[in-house]
Amino acid sequence: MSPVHTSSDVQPAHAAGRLLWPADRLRAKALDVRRDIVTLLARSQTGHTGGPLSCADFGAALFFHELNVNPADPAWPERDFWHFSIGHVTPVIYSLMAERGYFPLADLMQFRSFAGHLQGHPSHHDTPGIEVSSGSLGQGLSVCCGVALAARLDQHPRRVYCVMGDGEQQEGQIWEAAMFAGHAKLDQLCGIVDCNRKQIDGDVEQVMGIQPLADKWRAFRWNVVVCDGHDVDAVLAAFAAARAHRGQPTVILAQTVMGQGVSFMADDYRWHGKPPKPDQAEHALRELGTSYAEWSARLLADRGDAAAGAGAAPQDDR
Amino acid sequence: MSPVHTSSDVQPAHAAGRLLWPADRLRAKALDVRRDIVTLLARSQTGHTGGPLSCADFGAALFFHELNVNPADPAWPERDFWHFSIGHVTPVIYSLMAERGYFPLADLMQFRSFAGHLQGHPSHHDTPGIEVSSGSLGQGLSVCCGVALAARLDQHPRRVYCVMGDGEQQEGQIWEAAMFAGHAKLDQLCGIVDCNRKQIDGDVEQVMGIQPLADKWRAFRWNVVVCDGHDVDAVLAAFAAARAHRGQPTVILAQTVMGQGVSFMADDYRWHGKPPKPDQAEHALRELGTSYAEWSARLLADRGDAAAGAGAAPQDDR
Amino acid sequence: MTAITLPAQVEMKKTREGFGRALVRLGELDPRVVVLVGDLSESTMVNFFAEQFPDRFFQIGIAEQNMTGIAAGLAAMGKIPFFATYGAFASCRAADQLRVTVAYTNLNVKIGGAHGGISVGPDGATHQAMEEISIIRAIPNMSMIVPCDYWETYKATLAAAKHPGPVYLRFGREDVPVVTDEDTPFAFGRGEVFAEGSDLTIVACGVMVYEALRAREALEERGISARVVDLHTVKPIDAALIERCARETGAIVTAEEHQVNGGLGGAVAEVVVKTHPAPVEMVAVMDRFGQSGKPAELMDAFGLRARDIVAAAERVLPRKTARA
Amino acid sequence: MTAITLPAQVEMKKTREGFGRALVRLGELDPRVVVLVGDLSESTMVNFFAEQFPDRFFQIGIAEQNMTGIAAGLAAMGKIPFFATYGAFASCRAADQLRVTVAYTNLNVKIGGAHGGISVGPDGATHQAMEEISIIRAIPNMSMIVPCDYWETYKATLAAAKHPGPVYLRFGREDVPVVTDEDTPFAFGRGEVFAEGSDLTIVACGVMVYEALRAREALEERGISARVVDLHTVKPIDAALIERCARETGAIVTAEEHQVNGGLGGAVAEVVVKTHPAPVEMVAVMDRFGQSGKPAELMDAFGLRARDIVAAAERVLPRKTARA
Ligand SMILES: Cc1ncc(C[n+]2csc(CCOP(=O)(O)OP(=O)(O)O)c2C)c(N)n1
Ligand SMILES: Cc1ncc(C[n+]2csc(CCOP(=O)(O)OP(=O)(O)O)c2C)c(N)n1
Ligand SMILES: [Mg+2]
Ligand SMILES: [Mg+2]
Repeated sequence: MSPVHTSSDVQPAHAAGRLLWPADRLRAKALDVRRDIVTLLARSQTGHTGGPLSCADFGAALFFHELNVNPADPAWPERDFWHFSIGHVTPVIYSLMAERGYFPLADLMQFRSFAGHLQGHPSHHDTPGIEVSSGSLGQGLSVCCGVALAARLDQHPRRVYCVMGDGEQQEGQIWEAAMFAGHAKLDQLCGIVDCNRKQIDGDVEQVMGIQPLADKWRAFRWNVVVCDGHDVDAVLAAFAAARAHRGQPTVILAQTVMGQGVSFMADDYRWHGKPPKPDQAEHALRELGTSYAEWSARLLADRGDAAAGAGAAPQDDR
Repeated sequence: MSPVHTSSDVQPAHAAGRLLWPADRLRAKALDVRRDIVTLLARSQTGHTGGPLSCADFGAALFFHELNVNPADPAWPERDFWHFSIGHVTPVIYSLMAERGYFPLADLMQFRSFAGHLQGHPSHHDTPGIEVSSGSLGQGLSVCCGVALAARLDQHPRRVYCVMGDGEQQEGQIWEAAMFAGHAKLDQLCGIVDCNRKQIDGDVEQVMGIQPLADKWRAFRWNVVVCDGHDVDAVLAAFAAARAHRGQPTVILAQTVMGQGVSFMADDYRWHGKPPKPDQAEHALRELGTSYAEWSARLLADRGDAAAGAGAAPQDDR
Repeated sequence: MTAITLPAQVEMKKTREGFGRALVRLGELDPRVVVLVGDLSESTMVNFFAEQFPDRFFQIGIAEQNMTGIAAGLAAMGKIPFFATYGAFASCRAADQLRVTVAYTNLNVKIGGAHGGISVGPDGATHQAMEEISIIRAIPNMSMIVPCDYWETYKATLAAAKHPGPVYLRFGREDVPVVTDEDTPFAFGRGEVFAEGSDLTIVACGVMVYEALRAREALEERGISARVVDLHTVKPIDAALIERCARETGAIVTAEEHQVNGGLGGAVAEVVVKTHPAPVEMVAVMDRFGQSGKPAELMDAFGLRARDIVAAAERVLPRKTARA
Repeated sequence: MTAITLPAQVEMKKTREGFGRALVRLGELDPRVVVLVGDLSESTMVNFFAEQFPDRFFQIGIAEQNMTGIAAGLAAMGKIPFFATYGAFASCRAADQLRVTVAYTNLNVKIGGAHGGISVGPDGATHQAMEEISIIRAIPNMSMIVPCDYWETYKATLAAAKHPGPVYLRFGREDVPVVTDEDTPFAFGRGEVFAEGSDLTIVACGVMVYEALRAREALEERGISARVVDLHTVKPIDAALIERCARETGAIVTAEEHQVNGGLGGAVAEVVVKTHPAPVEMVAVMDRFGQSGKPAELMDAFGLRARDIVAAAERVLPRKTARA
């Protein structure tokens, strides 16, 4: 193992790719993301609904405040690295990417279709900006350890963010990676666990209890921050704490609710893997302050001519 | 998951197969086991030395006091289940089995040979009494969870013992099994970790730190007992505590020294996987109060006509 | 030989449902049968068993390695455990556990691998298991069955429980044509001739058996007589039947919803070159990953249709005469 | 065609040492090359690299799944990671990680799988990896090389670094005859004809190339002319060469220290039946687990010697004429 450099030894990031949006704008973006999720699922009639909705708020905070990226140049050398180990939440991943400008919003309407480039699970081969494919649970944190290790080797200040699921914590590979990152003191690495308390077969604590989860991560030598995953102020504070912490990786245990934002989906595990039927989607979108007609039109209107929402170039929107 | 019965609900074991030896006899047996290990390795000139020597004392306590087994009938329905997840420590496993009467001591002299039935790693196909093969690290605790689950299903009081290594704690499957056993409250299950602080490439804490290990097991909902793995009184107390504990599985973190018992092997990771050369073996056996000539003769003399050392039948030696 | 003739309207049903129903039957027949699942109760349809026999049903969560080992421990204690997850994870995520703990010990563990093949559809490549045959064939002591429809899956599941030792069962995700019925003969390890023919033999497994029967009809119209073999058991392989087909028809087309390397086509090729060398064309996934799409779209795009079998037949026949 | 003639006294050397030495060379040539190991530094001989380039050497401990994923992350950032462990764990313990994270993403990860084959010896079955070829062949985007000796392993390791995408390298444990030298041509993906012959072709990989050359000598004495092909790259396979050998010599014997199902023999059989059907006999491990013993004892007992290749040649020749 190479001698340990903590990120304190290296230069601060060239952060031109961070949007640093304030909480109110993030809340508005998170609402758009939820509208995107429901709309694209209503269109595809296949895919996961519950997890994507629980990731929407901290996801917006990650993409529109925290991450230093350049959607116009996904391989921008200065970029931070982000990875969803829970590949099944593609609706929120693709929405965040499109809203951030990686590709046109209109592409969301081809989710999971043979024609489109948005696969059911993230595919590096198909989608610009997806750096490593995922979909088999438990593998992503190891990938992020490798990325953080490369950054340390190159004395690069890049930060590395890995989104995991709470059911996913049952995979042993997560704990192999946790042990490695704690041992190697990878403080450029930040894990985020979407603690929505549900998985496919029901309540996580009934299926296979993962509690006490904070004790587990601490016992694997991580810095642990617990926060309300739907309160963007709390999420921003958690990100700041992670960024400031030296000598240990940080895991943010984001307390969320599966299906958050739609009354009849909230906290119901049966929404893990099914899309809303057209009438359910209409109902959901009404709760989210729009309609399928309106929102699908907004998505289809963006064919990439102008960068969508928050723009592509790093300097944009500072 | 079936409704949880803890072993307190079921009848106490028919314990005719427990030897319940006192500490002094166990210490004497542990010495014999060390002599066996060095002698059979001197003969085979292939195999692992360090780990087997660190397991000798708690191994003797397990086989000659704690376990309810019938070597004459390895499938005895009342038996406890024991399993070495660290399959590479076959020298101590086979010595304990032979000394306990599973097969003649003379067989030890054919360790790892094409002709004999004692494979380099435990093989159910080849060796009577080996119930499940091992040799790929990290898999054994899952097997023992299955055995404990079967016992609960059958309302059988069988106790289940799984010996693990400290380097082996780096395998994620260990933590999958730990999570399951804690969740299912498998209190018939007892794990024993040979904490000899070494693995192939050196110190465990340098290769891939597993500490704080007790905190990890506690965070996975296990009862944790830490003891000196070379002090048989302490080991017996730990076994008693595990047996008495209800509602949780227990793990015994046995603090040991790799190569314990031989001055020039003790605490040296380079003895993990190599056998002693003839002169080294002679030197080691002298330290252990015998010689290769004397001890190999003792082993070869036992061809199974009479049951060796502590006998085969459950009633024997009470 | 069991002649199968397809009606115009074929009933559609999921193979995995045959698995789920058979498990319930086994639960009634044998108290030793227990079922484990890795957070996929409905997808693998073990929920039927869970409802009937909650005490003998074990939820393991998302931990396929552990599930494999727990099944091994249950088997070591005399149970007959069936564990279920997606084939991608049953075959790959726990391959070492299958090899060492299950197969080397030769424990009586049964594996239900759902969602095999490109027809898994919109989930995409990660969830389209197409390597299981190659992996399981390589591991000693393992057996493997790839049933063609609901009824064959039902029978294969019962047969797996009877067969001592580890058995891997592969299912698809979609409704597929029911080409057999409750009385169609099924024997572990024995291929079934579903249609006689003299010009070539189509050896298929899984849903491709239906495509093979359709291909046979199309070939018949062109005056080509194709024999159709349902080779449900891919390991141990029915070498005698394959040799006979190679000898009697002189050409073979294999059809599988699986990677071309080391799968059914490879298994047949191995038998053919060792017994009666004959030209073989393979209809399979050509060593590429899958993608999202509708199952039907993907079966078309990946060349797994009756017409692809017909095309392969037309490629193989001239090669045959060239050698005659 | 590179004629290889064996001296009476052949130098003996470990293939894995060629890997270890080549890694050091790569370390000098390319700063992107990094090495990972799972608590097996000496067995895999990556300790040479560790001593020279401690900053680019990563000890992962006993966690093969994690090691595979970490290598993937390093590759995603432009490094050229080589990770090393025993083949049993490189191929089986992390098969799902290889499939999804490494192969599906098509990352530039190189895998060093040591201790392949029955000649691993006294450690016994669990440590004798004999399924890797079948598993790796089934996974799209993967390449695999099974070098025959020290020098070929050295060259294969350098070639793997040059080849974009995931490459699996398989080594043995023991000293094996050095049949090539520093100048023997080696090209990724291309089989080498090591000896011309007209009656049959022996296609071999790994240590079996040496046994094939010895078998050729024995056959020559009996007036049989055997061509010997070193098929070091088992994926992608050199189909053109195999077809040519099938056509020109009309019979093939394959030789591998690996399970017979889906390995080198299977790969060759697949090419043969698709191109030029010819009789093939396979010298391999016959779908059984290994056991403890001296490497030489086991090579004898499992039928992996020159004499076994000779016997296979004598079985295949009459089958050839029978079809002529
Ligand atoms: C290795 C593996 N096993 C099983 C699956 C099937 N699967 C997909 S999502 C999921 C549940 C994940 O639970 P969680 O991490 O809590 O995500 P959430 O349901 O909250 O979205 C499962 C079992 C998989 N994708 N990968
Ligand atoms: C899955 C797996 N990876 C690697 C190995 C090779 N190996 C055998 S023993 C060992 C070290 C084990 O360390 P520890 O558990 O501390 O046992 P000890 O060295 O103390 O005997 C390793 C890496 C293995 N047998 N299985
Ligand atoms: Mg969840
Ligand atoms: Mg140790």
